[in-house]
Amino acid sequence: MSDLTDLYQQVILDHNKRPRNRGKLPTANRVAHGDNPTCGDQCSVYLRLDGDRVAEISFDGSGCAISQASASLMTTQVKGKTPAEIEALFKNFHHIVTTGEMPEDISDIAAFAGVHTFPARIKCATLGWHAALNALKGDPTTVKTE
Amino acid sequence: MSDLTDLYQQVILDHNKRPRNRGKLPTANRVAHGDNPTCGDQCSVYLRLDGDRVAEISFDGSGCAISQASASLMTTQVKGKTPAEIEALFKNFHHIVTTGEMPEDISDIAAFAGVHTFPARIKCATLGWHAALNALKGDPTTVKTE
Amino acid sequence: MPDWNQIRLDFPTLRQEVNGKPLVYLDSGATSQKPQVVLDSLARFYLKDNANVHRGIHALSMRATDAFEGARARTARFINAADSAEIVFTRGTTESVNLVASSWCSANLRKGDVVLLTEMEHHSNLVPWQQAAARAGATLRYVPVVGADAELGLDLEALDRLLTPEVKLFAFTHSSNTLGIINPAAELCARARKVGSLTLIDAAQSIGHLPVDVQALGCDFLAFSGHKMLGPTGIGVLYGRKALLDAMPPYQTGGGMISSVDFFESRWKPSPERFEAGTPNVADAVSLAVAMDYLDGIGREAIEAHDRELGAYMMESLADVSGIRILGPRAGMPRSGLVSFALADAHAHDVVTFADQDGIALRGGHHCNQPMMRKLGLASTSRASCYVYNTREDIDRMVASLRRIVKFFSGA
Amino acid sequence: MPDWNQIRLDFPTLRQEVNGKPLVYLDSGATSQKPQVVLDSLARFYLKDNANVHRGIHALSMRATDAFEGARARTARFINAADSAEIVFTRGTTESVNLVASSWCSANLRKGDVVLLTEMEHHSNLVPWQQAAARAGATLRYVPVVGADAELGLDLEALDRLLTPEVKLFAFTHSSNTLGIINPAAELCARARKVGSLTLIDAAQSIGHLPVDVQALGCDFLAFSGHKMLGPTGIGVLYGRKALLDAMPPYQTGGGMISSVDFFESRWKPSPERFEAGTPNVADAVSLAVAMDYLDGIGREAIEAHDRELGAYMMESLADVSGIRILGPRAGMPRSGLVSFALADAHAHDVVTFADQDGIALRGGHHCNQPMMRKLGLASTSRASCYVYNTREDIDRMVASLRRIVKFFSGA
Ligand SMILES: Cc1ncc(COP(=O)(O)O)c(C=O)c1O
Ligand SMILES: Cc1ncc(COP(=O)(O)O)c(C=O)c1O
Repeated sequence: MSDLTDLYQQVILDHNKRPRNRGKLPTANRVAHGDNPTCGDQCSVYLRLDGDRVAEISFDGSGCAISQASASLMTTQVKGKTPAEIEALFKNFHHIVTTGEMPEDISDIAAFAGVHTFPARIKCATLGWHAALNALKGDPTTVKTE
Repeated sequence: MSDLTDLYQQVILDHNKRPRNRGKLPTANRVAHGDNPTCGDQCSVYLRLDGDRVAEISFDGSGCAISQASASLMTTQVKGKTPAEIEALFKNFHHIVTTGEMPEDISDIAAFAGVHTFPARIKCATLGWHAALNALKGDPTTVKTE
Repeated sequence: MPDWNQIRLDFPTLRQEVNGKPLVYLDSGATSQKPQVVLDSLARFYLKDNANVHRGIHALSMRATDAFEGARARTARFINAADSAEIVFTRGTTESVNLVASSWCSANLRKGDVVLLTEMEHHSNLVPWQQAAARAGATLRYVPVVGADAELGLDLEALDRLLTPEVKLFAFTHSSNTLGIINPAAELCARARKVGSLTLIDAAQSIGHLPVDVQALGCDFLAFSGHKMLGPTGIGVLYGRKALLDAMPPYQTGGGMISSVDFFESRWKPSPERFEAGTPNVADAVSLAVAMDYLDGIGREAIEAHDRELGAYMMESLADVSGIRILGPRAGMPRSGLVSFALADAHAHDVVTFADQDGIALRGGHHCNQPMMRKLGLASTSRASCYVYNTREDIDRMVASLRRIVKFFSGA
Repeated sequence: MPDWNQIRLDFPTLRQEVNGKPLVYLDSGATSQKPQVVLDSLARFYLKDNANVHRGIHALSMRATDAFEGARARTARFINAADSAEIVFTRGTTESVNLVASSWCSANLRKGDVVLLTEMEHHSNLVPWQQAAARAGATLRYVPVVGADAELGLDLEALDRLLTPEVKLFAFTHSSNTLGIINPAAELCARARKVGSLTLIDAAQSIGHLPVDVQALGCDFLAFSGHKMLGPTGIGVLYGRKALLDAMPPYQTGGGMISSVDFFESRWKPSPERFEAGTPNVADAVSLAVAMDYLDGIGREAIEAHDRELGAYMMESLADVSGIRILGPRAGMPRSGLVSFALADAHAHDVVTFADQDGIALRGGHHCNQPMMRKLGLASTSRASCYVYNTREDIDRMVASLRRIVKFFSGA
């Protein structure tokens, strides 16, 4: 059970239950859709790029607690950042979920460190991030995490 | 070695070396061709049906000692017989090569009794017979023993 | 009555711990575990008889050919085919369906024709027909599933409307891998025959679970996989009526299926060789036959009863799990030993991860039934599927785990 | 230098008597025997990790997926592919060729185009192209073999004439299963590339016998079977360059290869999944990777040298068998460990039956090379083919048996 509580940390359960920035964003000027054909998880990311910063962002979709919480948390992290900063954030996040290593400046995304012992769930954790990155690239096609 | 000398009886070696009725038959009014796609053995049977008797018969082709000797011996047995008699002869022959049981009135075809311990070779032994039966049916298509 | 606790001991794979708990394997709908006799038969083939088949006359090659053709004859007996030549070995159900959708359809399906399917088909008995229909200019029709949870199965009344003379082939699953429904296959075949349509039964989920008799069912084709019926991976079967198979063009071509080859044209052997190009999967075919012996040793009626009993027990035990939505037949209605369900509080993937920590193997996802799941408003479900080695205790452990999951997620 | 006598002990199948004599297995060109580690790996997979792949997240299913994808990565390393996604698991060489002849040709081969083959192709690398060409309205051309016994191999001068811009694909065997010739594959690929033609190498006979590096060879596709390289039956590989595979339409369709399915249309995953519909042959893929480990443990250069040495020794020992006609390279010319021959006095099938009584496994027939055999004026030959477990003693026993056969039949 200890592995499970590592995986489903309070932060994750909370974002899963009470997702932030959920829903379509009427003012979005970028959108991308991601899905995981293996399990049917889906995630759309809507964002408004203002100059070179993400002014607003939201997500939509359905899926497991990991994918939904990760997308929700992602939106809170990404807002106000530049694409380059977001790339760096994702790199950091990807490192956490694949290695379990904590970043130096502990933040909410460290809650995802438990994912690394569940390799099959890594693609759940990265689904929303991939969609966001693709939205930034101005590539409106569906992203897959598989 | 005893199984081998049972298989390759003197009669068979002799018919293989000095096949009877070999070659095309210019006067034939029935012909059929048989082959064994597995090994490439081939046998054409030419015959002249006169009334309801086989007046003349020959065979042609290439293949192993068993198939060539059997076709050769077959021509000597079939000549002068009616289709019904030939069917009966074949039944007898088939029984010998599949069971090894000798017929009551020992004849040359009993030499093929040794084939039954080499089941993969039964189709060699019956190739010429099948072609002959098909020729009698007036069916000029290729027969396969597989 | 077979001693199911004794039978379970025949499956060495089940004697292991997963995450510190004894394994409870409830994923036989995906693939089954193998009894020791099947593993022994694989080893025995390679140790004693391993050789290429058909084209050889040395001792090992003859033994391998006998074993392979013996497996074909055993398979014919297993499904009561009239003739061994009606048994084509394939990689599995998917390849069997593709073979028919490619070969039979290319010779017989024309513009304006219809292929009839059901909404509960597995992608493997659906996508190949989309492709074949597109190639031929034919169209697809679907027999709907009835009920918010598909609990009433196929809409048999709609069948009369759907089964028009344009329908050239009706392909349907015998037993659903998501709903736990067993379709009235003989009736479906009879009704199709009346309008002159051929039938293909996807028996992937039924073949190892209940008696399957192709002559009694009256089907024209039947497809199944070895790995779901205690046999090895990589081997499956297409049954086809001899007259149909012999009239069909080849599927794959190459060694073993030809009667003669020239640089610029070739001729084919009759079925079944016509459809088995290249070196076949000899060892796995031979071991599949051993799985058939093992299943018949238990008795397929007994297995069917065991499945039904475990299915009913699952329905009973799951009924009061909070927020559960179960697909397929309601409690009290007949069903197989397979139940799929959604929980209001936990997504299927979280359920499966959670159960796995308790040593319980479940499956979560769309189960290759995307279109039907979409119709039912679901992206995924969790699924528990039973077989000869499962017991009530396995189900008790699963249900206890599910209750903990619900508590964990709803409490958060 | 590997200790070949020690290696032989790894093959338990060889420790048996046939017709009262210790088995001498000289039929590896048809299929190889398996080392104990491969059999162990099959058993271990079923005992520990057996589950369906890809779609599951319980422990066994993750382990099975890791093992299967690990086998894919191992295969990529074995042939030095740039990317694991370039490895598609199939049933064997025949299916691999059919996949390209069906999928790639349907999208790329047009009326007036040419597929170039060689006269020494196995039916499995010939008939699929006849079918594809007929579908497309394309034509076939053949690189001739030179010499009354094809002893000079392919006519490389004719290549310039044959390799015109109409040639869209050149498919040829790396190592002939009848002639014992090894073709200059890298040169053939380079010359094809110059006229813009893609290349497919049939590596069925070479893959387990010499180093195969797809990047050094410069081929676009490469096909091989597991069962001829110490692996199990039922598994094989298609290598294809990623850009080509990703642009090709699916071959078989169904579960596992889709990205989304609707009732009336579907979308596909990228390669390699796109080409692996249905449950793959997981156990055999995993064991194939173990066979690769075993081969690399010996060293493929060492195996190539061993083959060449046994091939040369056969040529030497057979030279004065009376009435013998040997196909392929003359004594002193390089060749593989495979020799096929015809005896003036005894037909191939009689030779094989006779040798079998001496416990020696040979193959007789057209070796799925009918058109070339016809050109050489032969219906069949006898063939002896060596592998890692064969020794000079095996060849001595075969030659002694052949001398007895000649005596028996010529004396009669
Ligand atoms: C040169 C060659 N190509 C293709 C094949 C076909 O291989 P498989 O029967 O394993 O598909 C073989 C062996 O039979 C072969 O020797
Ligand atoms: C109903 C049904 N049909 C077809 C298939 C496909 O079988 P396979 O993957 O063995 O080809 C499955 C299993 O995955 C199934 O459950």
